[in-house]
Amino acid sequence: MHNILDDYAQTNGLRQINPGLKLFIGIASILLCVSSPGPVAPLFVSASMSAAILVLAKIPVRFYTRLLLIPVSFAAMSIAVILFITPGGDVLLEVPGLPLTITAGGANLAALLLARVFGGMCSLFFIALTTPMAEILEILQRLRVPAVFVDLTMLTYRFIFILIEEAGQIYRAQVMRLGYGRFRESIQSFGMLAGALFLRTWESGEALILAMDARCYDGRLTLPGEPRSISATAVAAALLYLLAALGILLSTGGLTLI
Amino acid sequence: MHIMEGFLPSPWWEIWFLVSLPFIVIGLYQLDRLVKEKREALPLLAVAGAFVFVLSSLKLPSFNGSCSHPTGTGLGGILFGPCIAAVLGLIVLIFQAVFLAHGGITTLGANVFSMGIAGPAVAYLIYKAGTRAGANTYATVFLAAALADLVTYVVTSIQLALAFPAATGFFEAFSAFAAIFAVTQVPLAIVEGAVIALVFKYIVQL
Amino acid sequence: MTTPLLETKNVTYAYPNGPAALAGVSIKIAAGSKTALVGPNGAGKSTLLLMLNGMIRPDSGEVRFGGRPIAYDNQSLRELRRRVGFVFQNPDVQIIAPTVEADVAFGPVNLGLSPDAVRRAVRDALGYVGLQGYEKRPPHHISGGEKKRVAIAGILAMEPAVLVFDEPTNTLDPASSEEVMELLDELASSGRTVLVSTHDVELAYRWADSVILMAHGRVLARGPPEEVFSDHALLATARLKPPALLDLYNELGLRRIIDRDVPPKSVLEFTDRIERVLHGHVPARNGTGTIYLCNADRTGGDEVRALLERGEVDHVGAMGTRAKEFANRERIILDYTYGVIDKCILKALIGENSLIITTGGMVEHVHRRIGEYGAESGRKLIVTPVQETLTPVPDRERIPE
Amino acid sequence: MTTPLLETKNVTYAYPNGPAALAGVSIKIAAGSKTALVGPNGAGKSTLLLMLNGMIRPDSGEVRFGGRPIAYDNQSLRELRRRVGFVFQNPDVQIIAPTVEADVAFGPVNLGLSPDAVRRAVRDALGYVGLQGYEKRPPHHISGGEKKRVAIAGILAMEPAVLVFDEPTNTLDPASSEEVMELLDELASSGRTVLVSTHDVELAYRWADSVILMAHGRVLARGPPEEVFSDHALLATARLKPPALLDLYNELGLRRIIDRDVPPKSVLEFTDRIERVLHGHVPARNGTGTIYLCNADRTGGDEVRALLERGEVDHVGAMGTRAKEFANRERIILDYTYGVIDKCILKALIGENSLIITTGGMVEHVHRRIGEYGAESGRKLIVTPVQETLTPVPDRERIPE
Repeated sequence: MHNILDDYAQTNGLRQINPGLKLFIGIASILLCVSSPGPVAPLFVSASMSAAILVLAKIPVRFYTRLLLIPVSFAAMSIAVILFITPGGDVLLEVPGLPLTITAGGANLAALLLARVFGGMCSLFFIALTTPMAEILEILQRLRVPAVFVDLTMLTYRFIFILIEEAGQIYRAQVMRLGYGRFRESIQSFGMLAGALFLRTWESGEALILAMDARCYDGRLTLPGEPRSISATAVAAALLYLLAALGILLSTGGLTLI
Repeated sequence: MHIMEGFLPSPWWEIWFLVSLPFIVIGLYQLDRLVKEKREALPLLAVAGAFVFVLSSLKLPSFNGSCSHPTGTGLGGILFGPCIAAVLGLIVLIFQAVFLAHGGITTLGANVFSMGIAGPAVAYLIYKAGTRAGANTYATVFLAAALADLVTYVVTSIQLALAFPAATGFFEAFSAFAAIFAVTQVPLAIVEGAVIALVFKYIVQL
Repeated sequence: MTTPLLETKNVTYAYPNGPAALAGVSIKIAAGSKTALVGPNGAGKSTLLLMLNGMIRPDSGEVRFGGRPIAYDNQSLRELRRRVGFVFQNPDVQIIAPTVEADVAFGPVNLGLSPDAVRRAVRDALGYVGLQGYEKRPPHHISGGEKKRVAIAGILAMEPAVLVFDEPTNTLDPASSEEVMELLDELASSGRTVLVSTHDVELAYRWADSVILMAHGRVLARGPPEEVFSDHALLATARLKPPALLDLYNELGLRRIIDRDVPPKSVLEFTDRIERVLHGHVPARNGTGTIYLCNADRTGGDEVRALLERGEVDHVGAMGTRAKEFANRERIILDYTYGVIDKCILKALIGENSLIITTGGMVEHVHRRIGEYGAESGRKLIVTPVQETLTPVPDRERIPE
Repeated sequence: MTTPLLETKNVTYAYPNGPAALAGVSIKIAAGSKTALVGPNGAGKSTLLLMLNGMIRPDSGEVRFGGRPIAYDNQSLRELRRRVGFVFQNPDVQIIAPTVEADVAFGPVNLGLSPDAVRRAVRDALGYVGLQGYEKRPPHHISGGEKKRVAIAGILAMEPAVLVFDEPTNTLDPASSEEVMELLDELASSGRTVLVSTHDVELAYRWADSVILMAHGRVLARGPPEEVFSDHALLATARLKPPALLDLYNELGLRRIIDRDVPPKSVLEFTDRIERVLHGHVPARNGTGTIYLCNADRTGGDEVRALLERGEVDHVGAMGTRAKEFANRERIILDYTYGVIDKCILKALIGENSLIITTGGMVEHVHRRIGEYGAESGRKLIVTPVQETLTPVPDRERIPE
């Protein structure tokens, strides 16, 4: 809850780089990872994205390592399933007494997926940690995404932070009065928190209507988009990097673990 | 239950985008009309979206992360209709991906379908059925919330099984995914049902 | 020196992705003291307070309670939080149960008290803050000042030894602020340790017996309020203003109009000081008025009404929530609801009679304050207790509105 | 009498399932005035303010703007709200957009201005409140005082004729409060009509030229602050406290120590009054200090730095956000950031030199204030403008942090 990536995006070392370029690099990297037939290219992407995040964007190492653990729990479970159910190739391991076998095909697929998830997540982190949401919205607006969608996302953004602050305070107040002690009380406390938050949400909504009306709301919520300069070196570096990744993808496509 | 970035291979992530797209398009169309008619709908939907996001980012007791938005957006579904709820789900999922690293961009289509469309639809149907049958409100809410959660994870399991079928076919893969997620998801669904029922009770009391 | 009840030793803290909030802070809170932590917004006051009951763990340094460093396992933290109660700045985040009663019960229930004990704790706490009859009300339908009192009751119900208040009067209007500060005085006079954070220098000046001045995550000064607040340069560093009376006093001192020794804390003291400058001494006056003093716990309404009907009283003031309730119940119209003692002394000095209604330990406090004033100023003030009924009046239920 | 700019005639209002919030209120706000609506929480202040730009429609009675009753169709309401800007008490309620810049642009965009005009309006408004360089910041990353200024900029960008502030300094610390009040002074001195609601009597006493006292949905009194706030009975009805200086003044008057005529508004005036009582007149002093006055819009940093380096200035104060920014940019350490003129006069009287940095219309204001003081007190005060550079300094960009 205290790890909203956007907070880091506001102050990171790549803050001044054109947001469109950052978004382009991130999404292109993701697509490269998802379509890579072998694990090497995604691993290259995750290494270079992590390097960019840590060295260029100057995100604290401790924070970034904790971040990397988020996908692990999902990946561990799902990849375990794939490891056991995927057929093909030699049997590598049999669990005695259980109908569970790991085949070379399963191992290869699991390794590939793991690489893709890490490559994809690192690219996603790159976008999230270097590009503030407001700038992403600005790009969506320029790409002619329906205005009602951008407006709704924009208003949601603002209220996420207001409600998170409130939720955090309510939670703290409950803990100070010894809430969340045993399991039953935890559920009870959490229910109260959610209920109070709902009520607060409703009040915020009504206050928001009032505030918008007071400022002559006429159905327009545009961001003041100005054409941003884009440095030729940055574009060249980005293209070079993506070409390198593509090259690795093509040359190592057939490569498997086993 | 978010599918992580990079997990769904082609063509499955594209397929799920195509499946979710009509709901989103219709939702956007309806939303546009609604906002033009009633300007106050926009701020209310925005705070509802923020609420769902914040609730899902809080740690449920003894579990790490929850996915309360099937029910959260289900609530949106009751108020504004299922397609608008899908748009709300999409927005929440984008924020979860970019703010919390839950989910991803290519998997957005699949996640929107399981959490923004299937889950809320179930919550919506059970709630409607329950109130029509005159069942106990809290029981109905509990059931709607818990089942919406379960449906979400069943759909996720289907999505994964389709993408990664086992040697003996889709059903074996599905049961494998469903079984392993059940360990975490069934208790979560029950807790979530209980919490949402409590919230409902709380709101009614006020 | 005795061990302070609460103590921090060189604590530091930085929020994730933020600059240092506390850069080495050491404070000591003596048992039974009334301490104000004063500083501008962003000085680190709230962070420091949250450390005192273990909500925030310092990056370095330690927090001690009762002389022992606090432990951060669950059991110790629960024990600590029961002893060190924390009242939030915004009651809306603290009061979240659907009724006042359910909210005050939240702490006691979590303590695992029996249903009977919970009920008793709730009744006592609501009685203390003067909110009997509010049990079934939903908290969002009561006024800001009442919400604050519910929040305080919710903490009192856990019977903490230390009460920590974060900006207790923020957003309250002057009368509600005074009521809350009076409640804090009552709590302190009943032996609890009270710690308040505030950026309101006037409030700290009048209320606290010890002040800790903070800015930029550091302690700038500590000591008695009149000392700390006389240092204008220090206050300017902390982006605070000196209290108006103290400022005037210091200016008069700079122009050598009055001698600078002990600065006056109230309009009453200030008036005397200026009078002394003018006449060389405080002139004796003939016919000072009488101050009647009534203990609402021990006196029936009849005695007070009789006194008022005789027309001997020009002004009536009540101190403390129970006293105000008593006045309300007996339909006595109050002229003063805050700063009561000083106002009644001022009236006595110009020959008018007044009645102070109060309760419990505050009775003693009134005697002491008036006695001290008399001794200092050399004026004779007459305090006449209103006749007490022989049998103590049983606790009466508040008439539900 | 000229037509008041804004006027309510016997308006009443009750919230759904609530008691009457306004029970017949008639007020008049003259163009260009600085009016404070004073009363306790729940007096109906906010309700009344919300009526002035049509956010609430009275149950009966009418609201007039520029002499004409306001209409409640959409088009008229938008027009009215553009002219009567409303700054909410809690900036979190008012700030809508994900960046400071986008938020300030909200009003202008909805007014249908061209992109260029929007950009200009945003730049000017942010410059006015001293927040250049904050354009891209998200609102949840700035301090409370800064949020308030963003909220004000969002309204200023629509160029309203009247600015209505609901509790402008609530929850702000003293320095931020002073900054906001100074901003309000600047706005008023540039010809805008400013109306604030507050329960802070001290603030209203010093700031307003006209006060409307409200309680229980009614107007209790209106007039100049020193008159309204001298009536203790009235203030007690409204559950308010008199301002500390006024209270002291009235007590001294009651004891016949000083004559009661025009009450002093500041420590400076009060000191003079007491001096006059003591000596029969304000004593002439030798060697009063010089007050240097610098217009930050017209003076370069070099001239100011040269002056400071010559060691002729003992104290430096800055008035207004742009002046403070100038000082910040030139790395000039400020001794005074609020109540600057009075403090510098006080210093001049004890023979010390000071420098006031300010901008725009405030320069004139400083001259006037010091001139008035000199005329009233019979003391000669020397104001020396700091040499202006011949060509005006172009608007400089704030150095990004």
